[in-house]
Amino acid sequence: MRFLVLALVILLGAILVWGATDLPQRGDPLAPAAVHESVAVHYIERAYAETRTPNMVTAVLADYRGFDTFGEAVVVVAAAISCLLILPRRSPKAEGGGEGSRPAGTSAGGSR
Amino acid sequence: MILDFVLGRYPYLFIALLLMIGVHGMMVKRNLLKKVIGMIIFQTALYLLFIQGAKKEGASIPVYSPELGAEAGAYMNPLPHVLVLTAIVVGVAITGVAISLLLVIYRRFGTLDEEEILQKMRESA
Amino acid sequence: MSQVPVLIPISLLVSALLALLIGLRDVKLGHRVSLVGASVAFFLSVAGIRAVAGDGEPLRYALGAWMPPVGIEFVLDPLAAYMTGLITFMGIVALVYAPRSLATEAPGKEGFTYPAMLLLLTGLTGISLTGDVFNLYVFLEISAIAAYALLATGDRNAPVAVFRYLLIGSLGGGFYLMGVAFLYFSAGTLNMADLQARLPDLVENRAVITAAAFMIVGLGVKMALFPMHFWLPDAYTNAPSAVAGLIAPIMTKVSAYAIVRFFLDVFPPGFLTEAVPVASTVGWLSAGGILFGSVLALAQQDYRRMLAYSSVGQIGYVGLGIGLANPIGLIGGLLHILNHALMKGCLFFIGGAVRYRAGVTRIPEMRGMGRVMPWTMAAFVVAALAMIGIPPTAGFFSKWYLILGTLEAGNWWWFGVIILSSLLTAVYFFRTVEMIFREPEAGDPAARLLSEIRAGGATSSASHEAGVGPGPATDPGGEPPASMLLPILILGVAIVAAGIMNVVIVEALLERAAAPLGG
Amino acid sequence: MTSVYESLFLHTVARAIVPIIQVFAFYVITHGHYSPGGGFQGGVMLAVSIILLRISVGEESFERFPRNAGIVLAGVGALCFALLGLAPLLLGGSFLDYGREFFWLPAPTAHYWGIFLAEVFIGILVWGSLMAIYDTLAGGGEE
Repeated sequence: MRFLVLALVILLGAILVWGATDLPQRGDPLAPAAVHESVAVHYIERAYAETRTPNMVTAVLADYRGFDTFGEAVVVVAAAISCLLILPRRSPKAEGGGEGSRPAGTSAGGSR
Repeated sequence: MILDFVLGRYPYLFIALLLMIGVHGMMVKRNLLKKVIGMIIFQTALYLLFIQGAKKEGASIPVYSPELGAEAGAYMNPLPHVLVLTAIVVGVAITGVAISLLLVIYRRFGTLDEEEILQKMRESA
Repeated sequence: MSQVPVLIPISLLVSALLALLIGLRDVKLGHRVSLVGASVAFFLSVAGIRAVAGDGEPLRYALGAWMPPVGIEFVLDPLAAYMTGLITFMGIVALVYAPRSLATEAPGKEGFTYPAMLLLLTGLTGISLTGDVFNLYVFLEISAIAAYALLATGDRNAPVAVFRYLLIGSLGGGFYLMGVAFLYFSAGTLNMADLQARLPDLVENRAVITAAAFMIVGLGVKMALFPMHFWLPDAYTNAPSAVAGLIAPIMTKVSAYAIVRFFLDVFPPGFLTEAVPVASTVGWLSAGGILFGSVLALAQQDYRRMLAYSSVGQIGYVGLGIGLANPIGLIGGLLHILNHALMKGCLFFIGGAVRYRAGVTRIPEMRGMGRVMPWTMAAFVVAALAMIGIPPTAGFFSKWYLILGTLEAGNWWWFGVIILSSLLTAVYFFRTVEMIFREPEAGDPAARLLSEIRAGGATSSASHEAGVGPGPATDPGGEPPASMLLPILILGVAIVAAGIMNVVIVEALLERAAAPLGG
Repeated sequence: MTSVYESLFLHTVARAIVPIIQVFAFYVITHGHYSPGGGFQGGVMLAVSIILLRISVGEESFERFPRNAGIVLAGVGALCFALLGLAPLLLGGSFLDYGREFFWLPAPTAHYWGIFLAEVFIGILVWGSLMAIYDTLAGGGEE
């Protein structure tokens, strides 16, 4: 079983390297991603003009592709809800405002 | 051919290596926490894959500065950085949920070793 | 009207957040808020369907007022409208069903279950609507995280099954993301329409071929395509019935829809059939999955595990539709998304009703339940007939289109697989139907319930199985409470209605979607 | 689960550091425009400051930041972000269209403030979510 997994994983790596042979060279200024006039070039040339934000990454992150970041925010809230759902919490009602109903005594090293 | 490949596309070798380590760790390790660590390595390989494509020869960081002006060749491509930020947040969220699951599993079965857990599940079924 | 595409996911999200905050104080009010949110989203989806059905132009919506490919766009075309309508409908039905069922199966967690359900719907509608490959990954992960949480609230073994699902799911998501990276670095854009314009002259590019392979594998994992399906049975078996009734019908289908979206709208027409033999591999794997799922379902004693394995089989039909790569076959696969969603939702809810009333999930222990809850089991018969594919139920028509597709493609092997699996499905469903309507013997839970009905006309709900908490007060008759029975009956009627109206659905929504394949 | 050390040294140092971390976190959130930073990194720092309090001080930290406050903060932050996105719809723009939303400002400045608000809401949201996750992980309910 372990050998099969190893072989599968090496095959995966080989496919990735095989595919990478047609990707642009490292740092190539004429790479497709760098010269695409209405995506990367638009962000670089127009970000400051359109949003007055020097940091282009923030401009793209919050404005051009703001919906991605909105989706991210939903992902973070979904993760918070998941943890609350997975872990057995003391139900909110039983605990009141959450003043920590743990034993009040601050005995040394009173870890739970 | 090999030399030009290595010189021009060495990042992909490291990415493939990281990927292999991560996936192998996820599949083979018996301790569930080690599987999560394998998953984190796998995700790191993905971040590296995105970031390495942003570099442009002789371009500065994608923060506008009046001297360089708004000229495409002067700055790196900002888009991969944005995608990596999103991917990192998603990765953190998934790791958070995975560790909560591990906590519940540890409390219920007293162990994080996959074989023992399967054994206990079979007994109680 | 032009705001509809974005308002569908956002109305679900806002109601999820409101239900979350309100749910901290008053869970019942939180449930009502989530119901309102799901209904608003369903109403918007129906409006969207009416806007684009027939020959209406797809609604393109640029987010942040940035025209694509600079910004992200939503595309509400007939196929997306069909999916959002189905997702929001199943969402409402599951939300109506959830409260009483969760009270016995996952007590104390309702306050967070409703927001998680709505977030799942937000993610799935987002996937259906988005026209941006990276945005699709974000929504894929939203629905995945919500699904992990929902499935983990089930029985004792649920967290272990969900942990395995999480590992494999995040591996699948990672593969999809690698595909996005390869596509971006070779084409320079993330917008689907822009990709479709740029990919034809990149067909020989190895990076694009690898990107297609990684994406299909990633989405195949999320779709539980045959060799990558082993996370599904345990995850669905240990889940609460209300959650399984929401996730099983639509979650894997949306990943299949994403593959179809890539098939039709991103990669050049011949690319996924000749250059990269994706269609035939998906087809053959699905054929294997259909047989595997049907055979395994036959061998199960636990009702929910039987349904889970049958889900693996049924998603194979959708995969077969993709594999056939001709208009008729694809229409059959897409129609099966709707049909199977209705059937599987109904069956899981029925399982929940039996568990609510008698606390049992193994088929032998369900002997004679047909006499205890006649209406519920009538819906079971309708769903069983639909699963087998007997007219006029919906199941028949999607299989019929698929069979026409195999004939047109001249693929006798897949034709045989469809027929054989229908027979296998007939066997394991008739066996269950016969078990349910047989006279209950002395020791059966059904016998106890029947005697209670005859004696006091009221039965206490199930409380002996460890996983099932103390059911609420007794309620009249053997049927599950109205809030559980109504969704079951609605789905039963919908199965027949979808069958009768399948021609309308196909002509209005699916025909134009599959047209590019014909060309 | 959270072990509370009763050492005076830890208390005083924690009390001294936490405000500094929070001020720096606000700086990171608000300076996403000029330097690498933004809502996510700032939100994490805010959460870290409260977690430092939880670990070092324990009981009193619950008065300042009760157990339920995390998920409430996350929900409120996400709702504000959703409303920020929905506001332009009322004025005829599309979702998250900052130009239409602050119509009284010239377009670039409107987008500038739109991004600023988005970063602030993300900061609150990430702060609340991470606190909610930490409180449930470390809060520990019995099994």
